[in-house]
Amino acid sequence: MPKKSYRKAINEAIAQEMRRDTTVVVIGEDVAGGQGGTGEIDAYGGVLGVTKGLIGEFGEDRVIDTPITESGFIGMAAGAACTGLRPVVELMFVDFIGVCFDQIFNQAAKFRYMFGGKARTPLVIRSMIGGGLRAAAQHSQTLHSIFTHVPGLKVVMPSSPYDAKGLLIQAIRDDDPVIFLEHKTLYDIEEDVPDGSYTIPFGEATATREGDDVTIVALSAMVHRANAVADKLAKENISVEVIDPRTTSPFDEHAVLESISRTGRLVIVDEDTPRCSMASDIAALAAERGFSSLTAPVLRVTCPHTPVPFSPTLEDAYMPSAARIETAVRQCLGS
Amino acid sequence: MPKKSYRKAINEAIAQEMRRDTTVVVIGEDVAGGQGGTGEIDAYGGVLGVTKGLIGEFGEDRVIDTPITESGFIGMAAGAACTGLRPVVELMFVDFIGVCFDQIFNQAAKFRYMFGGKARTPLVIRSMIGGGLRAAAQHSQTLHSIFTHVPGLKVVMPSSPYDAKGLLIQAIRDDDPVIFLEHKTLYDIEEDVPDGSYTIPFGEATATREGDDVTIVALSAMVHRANAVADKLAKENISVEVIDPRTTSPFDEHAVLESISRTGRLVIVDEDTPRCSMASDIAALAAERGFSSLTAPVLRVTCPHTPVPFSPTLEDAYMPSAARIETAVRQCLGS
Amino acid sequence: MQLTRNQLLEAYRRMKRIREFEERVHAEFSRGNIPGFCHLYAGQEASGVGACIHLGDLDWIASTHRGHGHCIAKGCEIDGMMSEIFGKDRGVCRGKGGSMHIADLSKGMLGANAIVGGNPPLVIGAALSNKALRNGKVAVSFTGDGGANQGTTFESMNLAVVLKLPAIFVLENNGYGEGTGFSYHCGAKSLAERAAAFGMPAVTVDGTDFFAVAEAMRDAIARAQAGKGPSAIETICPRFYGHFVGDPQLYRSKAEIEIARKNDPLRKFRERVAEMRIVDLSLLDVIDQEVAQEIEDAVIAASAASWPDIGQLDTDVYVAY
Amino acid sequence: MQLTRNQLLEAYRRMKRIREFEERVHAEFSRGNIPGFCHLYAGQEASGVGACIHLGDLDWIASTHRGHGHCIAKGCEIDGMMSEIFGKDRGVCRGKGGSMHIADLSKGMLGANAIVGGNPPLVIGAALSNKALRNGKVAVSFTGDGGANQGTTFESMNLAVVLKLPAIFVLENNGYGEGTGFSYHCGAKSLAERAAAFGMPAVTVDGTDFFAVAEAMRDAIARAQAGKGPSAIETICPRFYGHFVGDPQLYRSKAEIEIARKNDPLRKFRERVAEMRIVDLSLLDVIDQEVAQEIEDAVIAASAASWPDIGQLDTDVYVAY
Ligand SMILES: Cc1ncc(C[n+]2csc(CCOP(=O)(O)OP(=O)(O)O)c2C)c(N)n1
Ligand SMILES: Cc1ncc(C[n+]2csc(CCOP(=O)(O)OP(=O)(O)O)c2C)c(N)n1
Ligand SMILES: [Mg+2]
Ligand SMILES: [Mg+2]
Repeated sequence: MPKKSYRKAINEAIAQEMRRDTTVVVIGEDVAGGQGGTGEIDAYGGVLGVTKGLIGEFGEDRVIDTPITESGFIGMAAGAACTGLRPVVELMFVDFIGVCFDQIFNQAAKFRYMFGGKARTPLVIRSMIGGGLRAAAQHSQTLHSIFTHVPGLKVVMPSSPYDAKGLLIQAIRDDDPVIFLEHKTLYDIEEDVPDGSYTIPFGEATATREGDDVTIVALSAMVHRANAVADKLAKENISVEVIDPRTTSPFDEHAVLESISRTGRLVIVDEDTPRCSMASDIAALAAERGFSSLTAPVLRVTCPHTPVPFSPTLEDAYMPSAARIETAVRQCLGS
Repeated sequence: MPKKSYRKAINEAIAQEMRRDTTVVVIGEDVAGGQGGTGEIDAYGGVLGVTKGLIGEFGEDRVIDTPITESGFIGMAAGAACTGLRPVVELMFVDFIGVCFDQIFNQAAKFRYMFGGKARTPLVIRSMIGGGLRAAAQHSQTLHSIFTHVPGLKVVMPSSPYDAKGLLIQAIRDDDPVIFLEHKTLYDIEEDVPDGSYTIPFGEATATREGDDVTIVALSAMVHRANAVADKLAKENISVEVIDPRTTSPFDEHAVLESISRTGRLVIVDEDTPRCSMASDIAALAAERGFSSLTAPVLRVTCPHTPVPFSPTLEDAYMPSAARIETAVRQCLGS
Repeated sequence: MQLTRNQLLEAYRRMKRIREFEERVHAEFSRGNIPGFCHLYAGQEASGVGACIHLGDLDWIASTHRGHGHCIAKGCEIDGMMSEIFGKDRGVCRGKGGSMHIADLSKGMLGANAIVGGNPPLVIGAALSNKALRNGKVAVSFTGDGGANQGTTFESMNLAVVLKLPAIFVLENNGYGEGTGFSYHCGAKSLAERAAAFGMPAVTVDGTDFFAVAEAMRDAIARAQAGKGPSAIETICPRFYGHFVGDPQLYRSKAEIEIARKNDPLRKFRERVAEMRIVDLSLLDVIDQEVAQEIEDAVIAASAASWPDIGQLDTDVYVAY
Repeated sequence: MQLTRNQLLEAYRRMKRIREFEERVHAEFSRGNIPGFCHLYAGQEASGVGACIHLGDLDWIASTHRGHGHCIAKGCEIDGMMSEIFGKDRGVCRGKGGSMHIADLSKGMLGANAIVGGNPPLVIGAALSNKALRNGKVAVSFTGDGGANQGTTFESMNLAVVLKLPAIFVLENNGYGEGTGFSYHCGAKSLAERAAAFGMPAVTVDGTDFFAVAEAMRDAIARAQAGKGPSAIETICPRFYGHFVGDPQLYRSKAEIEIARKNDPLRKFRERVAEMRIVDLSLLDVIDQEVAQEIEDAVIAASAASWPDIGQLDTDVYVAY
């Protein structure tokens, strides 16, 4: 199977769906780039090149560059979604939800319920999350807990190119609003990704490592750090299971409960601030419905309750590190 | 001591601080009302009359009506806060954060950190929360978990007139941005409230009922439902402790951990949707740092993962009821 | 302008329906039969009906918190609307939405909206769909003078011009946003002048004159269908009642309210058609009786109807989860 | 217009500082000495310095992601700025903010802002403070042509007019929002025309001409101080570099970039003062050398400086928690 990057897998998923279904359109700031300029069209193809080439194949009626006006175009995508199109709209950095949140959480997410089941809103909002690029407080957040909190939204956080393609195709075919969160440090990782189109259902976790001593639930980029820790500890015969939920809403509760029923120990790794986070949400699930399985405190490895700092030394300390994950695992093993 | 309503207590807190400190200003939509009309000024005094009379005493330079433009005037209040004023700005219904969230969570909340400690933002954002008025999906939410998630914000949820006055005076004197959430069903409840000014520190929970069998942590309007359940079960010699954290950020972790160290059982009552909620947050605290105390699963009594329905029968079923709270308490008692 | 006799009769029927509907909602609300908040459209009928008279089910509109009139103008069934406002299971939104969220997509009605400034982005989205589907249909946003100051409205105007969308912004200026007057809350001379600066044709018309609104709409629709993009129409149309049912209206004078009521759009319509001698007024009297009966039937059905079953609390959140 | 000889020398010093600072940041970034993203202001110096020349430390400004120039124009220390951009503990924000969040409130600089359209509401807040404190000071928002389409900018303009705030909107039109051109992203003829429709005086000036900007600013300040409210000034000022350091700029032609560089605001300034015969050009050459040295010193200090201590990760979140 051909190796493809996370970026390429996402681009391919969109292109294949656009070929399959003419109602799929791409909307966002510089998703092509160059409109109104003296140079080339498709000058960017998205700031990080994820949508590059789409305008060439599908034209400017289906790859629509917008002014910098997120409430306007995210809301436009939501309105288009319940009137005949299947927009894949890009919110460049997730940190920008502040200027368009109403159109997402009060409008798109609630139409179906408020209208008594009469609306369908097949909308995909793609957005970049996460730290690591020294992009500072307003360009490095994850904010997935906020979307997960909102009924009516589905939230997807692929950690690998293979999952990214399958989950995005699923998202585009899905009839509900889907928040698709791409971690900006993953775009260049590569793995085998089929050329053909395939879907991965929402709400199905995957175990990236299997083990019996401790369960780690990790999200998005954190899955890779958790895997590294699992591999390291395996050499000491500490058997760590790593679960990647892949979607936080719907969330695969069964997979987590089943794993802790075997391990009795849970560590959650979440690149987010701790309060009212996914880390808390998963810990609460364990304390409520997995309580009888638990043999040790549920430990959360998260970012601190602070904005994301700019300076590299501070940002590195901000992110959940392999070292902190390992410490947590050892702690709940009582070693 | 004179009996005062929650509404009156809030009005009095603002008026007393405005007398004490000329930099305190009130900003919002129809906080007076009547500007540009052919009738009276102070026609509303806030849609529910909470700021009534302030413009009469302090004039329109300090009680500022705005157009319907929340990003504009909430951001204006944030900018004024770090340049010499202490604004008390009203976001009429908390459901409207969607149109102004950036100015709250990326701007006001992050100034101090991004600027290396050089900014102070003494801002109070007052807002109405909660269900019960049949106001439907866009006028009945609580959303306190979203604010609590954000580093740099403080979040206050008074459940009584006495607390409302003391916490609001504290909020106005506080040098950090404070989200002050008033539950719309509490405005008319009355209790003894001193005429003089007093403050209640943030991060200090209060026990509204004391007991040894089960700990209930309840927020805002839910405190009253929890108290009712505690009183009912007391007749059966089931001793329930009810803890009202009063502020969710900072949060009095010690009070909860201390209580469950005695009871071993925890029920959390939170008028909010369940995912990544305060209910989850408190349960996670117990599972992590109170684990050794726990003798039963931590139970959460929340709203379902749905928008708030309009129809009275559905909204009543949506809210955490005394019956559901009682069932949860009995369940963790194994009875 | 080319309105057929039947269109005029239908226009009158819808204006009358709105008036009677709102008067009855006012009464039922005051009797405690309607939960929540209601914002009445009485006095503004000519704006909504004038704007919708040229539209069909495939044209889209979206409304505000003051949505009853727009729904009726667009052809929604008042039976389902009344039951919805009562919170009953047979309501058009099964009782889940209520007055501020009435919607009927099968009639091209994208919903009332309880967020001021909430609908313009959605409407340009509907316009984008129409443009993509090349169906020659338009999308209309109803926005109040207060909502016209909201950033979402401005962003949508610019975006509609940039993408040449078949969108029409009907800016209903009733002089107040809640209790705050236009002369205070808006720094521009008029909503039309400000909209024009965004790069679209914009006019101000008498929103109590059905014919003036309908004519302005015809031009806006023609422009949209020609692929030239959006237009804005500011309609001056004071409301008869307060901001919400129960509003003491301390912010406006009795005199002002009287003037508004003198400018009754239904009376004006009758006078105008009488002059034009196209329809016999007795036909309008018949419509009056028919409408009164419809409303009565809708209220009886709503009152008798059952509440939603608790089992519906967690349905309709997702198509599939 | 009444600019003293010393003001002119200071204006040149600040423009030169900006130019040299940005050229050096470009070089250091390319060498890998600067983390994150940097957006350079080179080519737009006359806009920022012209706007700030009449301002003191008690007047407020707030900036965008392209903030270095505005900071320097307002008088911030380049030493602390350079260290901040390097991410060092001695940076003006202790390394916590970086290029997109440089702020120095003691100099009346409310911060760069990484949210497009983020600053206008904050700026009118600073204007509200000045109005309340009756100190005769103003507050200035720098907003790009892209940011001028953001709802927050429109809302702030209307609010400033409504409340008659001493605010000034400097709309820096460099022709692009990232890689999207003005003729595409803005439906209005000009930013000034659209701003005027909000009810304030608005002019378009050559943003590469320091004198034109300074003169427009003088009028805007006078109006603000007279309690008449805000003004808008659109400054046309193409950037020399790409949107961010490393941008291949495929969206604009080589020819266009050359024209921009031909219109070098510093060269224009030198020519103009030469004509005016107020300052001897040799004085400007001295400034050039002084500035070069300042920058060199700032980079040496920044390079040598230590990183923030990990202990600072969770400080400065709250005044007290
Ligand atoms: C974002 C938002 N802000 C404030 C409100 C509260 N509110 C409801 S209606 C209204 C006034 C709207 O005025 P206008 O747009 O002129 O419409 P009208 O009521 O006059 O029809 C306000 C402030 C809201 N629902 N949403
Ligand atoms: C709300 C928001 N949307 C998008 C971005 C990404 N972004 C950063 S700068 C920029 C272009 C801004 O253009 P303009 O306002 O003209 O300023 P210029 O870069 O030309 O100085 C964009 C789209 C952002 N930072 N914030
Ligand atoms: Mg109005
Ligand atoms: Mg620009």
